[in-house]
Amino acid sequence: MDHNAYVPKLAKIIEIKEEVGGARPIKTFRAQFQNKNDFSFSCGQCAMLSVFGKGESIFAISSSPLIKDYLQFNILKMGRVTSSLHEMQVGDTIGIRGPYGNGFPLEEWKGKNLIFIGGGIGLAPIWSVLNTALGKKEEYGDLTLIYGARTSKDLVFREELEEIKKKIAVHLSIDVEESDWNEFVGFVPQNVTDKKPSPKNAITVTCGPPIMIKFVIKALEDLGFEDEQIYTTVENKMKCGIGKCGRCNIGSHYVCKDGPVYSWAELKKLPQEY
Amino acid sequence: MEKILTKKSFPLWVKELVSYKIYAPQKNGDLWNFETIKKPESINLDFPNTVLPPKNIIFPQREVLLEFESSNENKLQVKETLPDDDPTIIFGVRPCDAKALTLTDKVFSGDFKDPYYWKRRNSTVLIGLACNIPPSPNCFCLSVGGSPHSKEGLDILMTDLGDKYFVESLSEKGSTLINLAKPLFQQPKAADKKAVEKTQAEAEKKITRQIKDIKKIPSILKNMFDSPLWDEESLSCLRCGICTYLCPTCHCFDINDEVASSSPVKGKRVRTWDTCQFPDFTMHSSGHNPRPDRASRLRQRIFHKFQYFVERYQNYLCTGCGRCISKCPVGIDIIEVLDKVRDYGS
Amino acid sequence: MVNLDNLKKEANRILKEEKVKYIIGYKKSSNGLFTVPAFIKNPEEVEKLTWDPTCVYNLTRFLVDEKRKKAKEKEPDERPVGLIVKGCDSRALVVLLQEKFINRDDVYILGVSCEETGVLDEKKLAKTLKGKKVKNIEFGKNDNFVVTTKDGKTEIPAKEILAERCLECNANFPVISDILFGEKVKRKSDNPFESLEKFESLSKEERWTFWKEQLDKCIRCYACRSVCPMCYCDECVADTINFAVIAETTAEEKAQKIKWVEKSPVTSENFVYHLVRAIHLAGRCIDCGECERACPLDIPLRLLNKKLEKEAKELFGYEAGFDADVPSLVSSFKDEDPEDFIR
Amino acid sequence: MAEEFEPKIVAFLCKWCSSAGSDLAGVSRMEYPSNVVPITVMCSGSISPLYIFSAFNRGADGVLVSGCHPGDCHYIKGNFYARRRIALVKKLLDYIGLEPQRFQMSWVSAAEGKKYTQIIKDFVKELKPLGPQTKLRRNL
Repeated sequence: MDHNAYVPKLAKIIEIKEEVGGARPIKTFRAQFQNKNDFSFSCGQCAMLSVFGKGESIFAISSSPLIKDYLQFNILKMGRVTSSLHEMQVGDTIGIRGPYGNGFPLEEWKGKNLIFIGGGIGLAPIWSVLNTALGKKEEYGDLTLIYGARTSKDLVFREELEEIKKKIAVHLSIDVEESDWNEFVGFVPQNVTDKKPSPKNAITVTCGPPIMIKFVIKALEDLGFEDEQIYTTVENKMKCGIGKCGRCNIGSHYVCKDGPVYSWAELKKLPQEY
Repeated sequence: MEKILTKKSFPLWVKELVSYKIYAPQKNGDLWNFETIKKPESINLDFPNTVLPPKNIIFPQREVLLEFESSNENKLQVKETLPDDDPTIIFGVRPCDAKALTLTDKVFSGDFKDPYYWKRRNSTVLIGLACNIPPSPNCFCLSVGGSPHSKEGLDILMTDLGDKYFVESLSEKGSTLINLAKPLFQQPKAADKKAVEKTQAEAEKKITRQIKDIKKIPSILKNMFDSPLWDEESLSCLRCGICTYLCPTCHCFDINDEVASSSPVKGKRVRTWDTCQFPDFTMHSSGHNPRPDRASRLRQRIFHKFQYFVERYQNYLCTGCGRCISKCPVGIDIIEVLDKVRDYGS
Repeated sequence: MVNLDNLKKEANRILKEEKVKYIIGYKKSSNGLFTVPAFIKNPEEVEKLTWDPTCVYNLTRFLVDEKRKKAKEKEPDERPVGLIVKGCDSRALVVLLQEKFINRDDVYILGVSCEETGVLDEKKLAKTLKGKKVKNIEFGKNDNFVVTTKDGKTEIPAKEILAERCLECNANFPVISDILFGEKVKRKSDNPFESLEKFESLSKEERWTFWKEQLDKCIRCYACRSVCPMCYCDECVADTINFAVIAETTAEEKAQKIKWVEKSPVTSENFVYHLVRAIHLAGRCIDCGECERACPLDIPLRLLNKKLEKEAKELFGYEAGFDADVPSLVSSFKDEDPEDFIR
Repeated sequence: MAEEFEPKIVAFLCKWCSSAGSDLAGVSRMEYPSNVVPITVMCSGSISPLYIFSAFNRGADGVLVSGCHPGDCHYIKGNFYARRRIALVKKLLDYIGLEPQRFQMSWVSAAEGKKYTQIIKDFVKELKPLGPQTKLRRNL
């Protein structure tokens, strides 16, 4: 009998960190499989997390595949499943199935300059690919991160960002002026326009709210980026994660299986229904 | 293998099959539906279309995927709950409904084989009944690559020849069933074969509804995503689930946890049918809905059947059973909609 | 008799004079005998309008869509919608007015009287004709329907093929309209609760067996609530997620939504759904019978609603859909309401 | 011998009268069966029929709705609305074939601890011969 894709593997939460508080809280979870870890994934892939009794939701894996000890997820409290995840403690059991989706074609990007553009919780899928590229920094050109959130309190990975700043160019932004903020003030697309990354030998990865993605793409196009140089991730409501339940489709694509990573060249051809 | 079985012998054959779980169309009030059969003589194959296709035998509306239970020490256990694979026979499967299973087969195969679906599917023998008279005035199987005597997906096809059935075995599973009662079956005569041919040719003529130039539809649709047609055609849509729940090819589902006790947690993870016609189908937890209105949902139904599925699996996701037309409470007619699509293209 | 030409004339006038946004009426379906809802926007399309015994739909239901659509528009067209209503449909309209779901100015009512007949029951017709294909069907004289088949015209007494609810209807002309077509003739129905009383005489266990068998058939396609003009709640107890989500809705609010009914179509869940629907329609259901007609599995849903209609009348002297200015059944009481059941 | 069936009763009690009445029964150490799961609500008029169906759905053998006597409602007329609504629910449940004894309504004032205990005693007595309520119970 083939493996039953609907049955999750059990995992233990080994670390919880509060990234963002307030009305739209974000926590980072690290989970370790109870049994042997044969979960191998690539950057940009997703996993379906179970809170037994509440249900399942799909999340981008934000840790790098180079890390084998645990899987990391950044979770914004949004509904039933995420609220119960936010109530969980270290040691609690969740279910994980996956990995699902296509992931970023990182292999193809070797030798190129990588520009990561994120907004809010959208840093999660970027985090995996950014850290993987950082781990093999010599294989890539310049790495740049442009990241913003509503306020400085809404930025995730603040401590880690300080670390990363030492290694690569990081341009942060917040939407509205704050007293001790020294970096860019404005929306992420404006920051992109302001920093003018060069399209030469570059690939960009943009993740964030749909409206931000839309304007970042416009900003990149204005800077001379080709559609093939622009990558993004799409999210839609998912239940099965394996291309059967029928709700996450964009055209004939199932985002859970054929996505969530798309180049703008590919995504442009699909119906705008996400 | 081709055989003749007299109608008198038919219940005797069914009697030989008692070790199987047997489904056949049964009448309840004015409606026919597939139900399990206790007595061989209670099978009546003189029935119009069943309201529900037999898909719910293979892909039930509710399927328990797994059970979970946490002990007092907060130790959680998860148990996979695969269905029984009791050998099952479905009598009286209409060719369109059998063909539909060959389409859902594609969905539930692939990289992630669906064990629940396949366990039932593999243990079920489909015995079809050719439609000598279209079971519904809205039948249009001929337009979507089927026919009233299509063998696709069937293990046996029976054709009613008045006082006897012409029985064709189409698979090993089918032959096994015939061999269980060999003496009851006779060799067909040349006249029988002629009669079958005649009946089938006549049956095809009786199908009056059709989608003209269907081959053009997928490519026309491709350029029609933003057409105002979808607003127009969905004006009377009620956003109910009839068209999809009664469809033999629709297969979308939901997964939810049903909880018997929340502390310690105990419950089941359950798969139930779902439909693109319900507004919550695609609604994100944030409230964002990529398909926010009836127009986008009608469009999804049409596109999935005549564009997306064609692109993905090279088949229409429709077998022309006509249920969605006959049962739509406001008379939305998929043939009419496609007629307008075609007009739009020309 | 309703003069269709006059109806078309009026429809033409209100569209030409731009008095209404559009008209919701009936037209022949392109594939056959029965009518379908029609949304007429231009005077040129008025010719499509029809009125015959197959006009079963309660078009008042579409005001719910209209209201939702209008709420989303930035600069909504404030003109009314022209709406063709039968007696029962007009009572639905009265309930919507009574509940302030719509305003009187939102709708221009073109009333049609069923006079002494009503609309037919498709299933009864098919049985009566034993499978013969119908070419045309119209109202005749003396309470007859004139049915044309390939064998020519035959007159069938309306009684034989009328929808059950029409047989039990005692207000078969619009109670409210801006213009009325046809006469205000009252149909004589001996007992508006005839079908119900037959059922009530069964024993408790027989009733349970009956309802269990019926509701077990339910596949939760929600056609009953979708077709119902009174089922306009933004979010139904049967829905598993929140619909009324706005940017300010907190995660807790969403997480705490109670799952009153599981999606699984099993006895216990089907009963909660149908019981809640029945009780929520108490004093609101006007017996248009659309839920029962729409049900693909022939669940006799009218019997549930009719029961509460009868109790409302007998216990509280309340009838739905006749007066938009009285308080509704469950938002009012009388000192002398029965309390013999209370301990 | 098998243990005697002990029915489970869900009692929706209004805060101002019936719940106070049950408290009085408690503090006065009146004896009455322990079959009740009391749920205090602000007013009998605030009890949605959905709560009642849901209680049966989650396994109640009997459901009691209890409020202030007519004229005594803290919110003036909440119990009058309840009286109408509950009458309809009672008719409906009876109609679909649920044993009518399983659903009761009572008026119990804050001073009527005794009456409350009597109502519960009677309710339990009536429910026992009926056995468990399985018709509407969820068994997923």
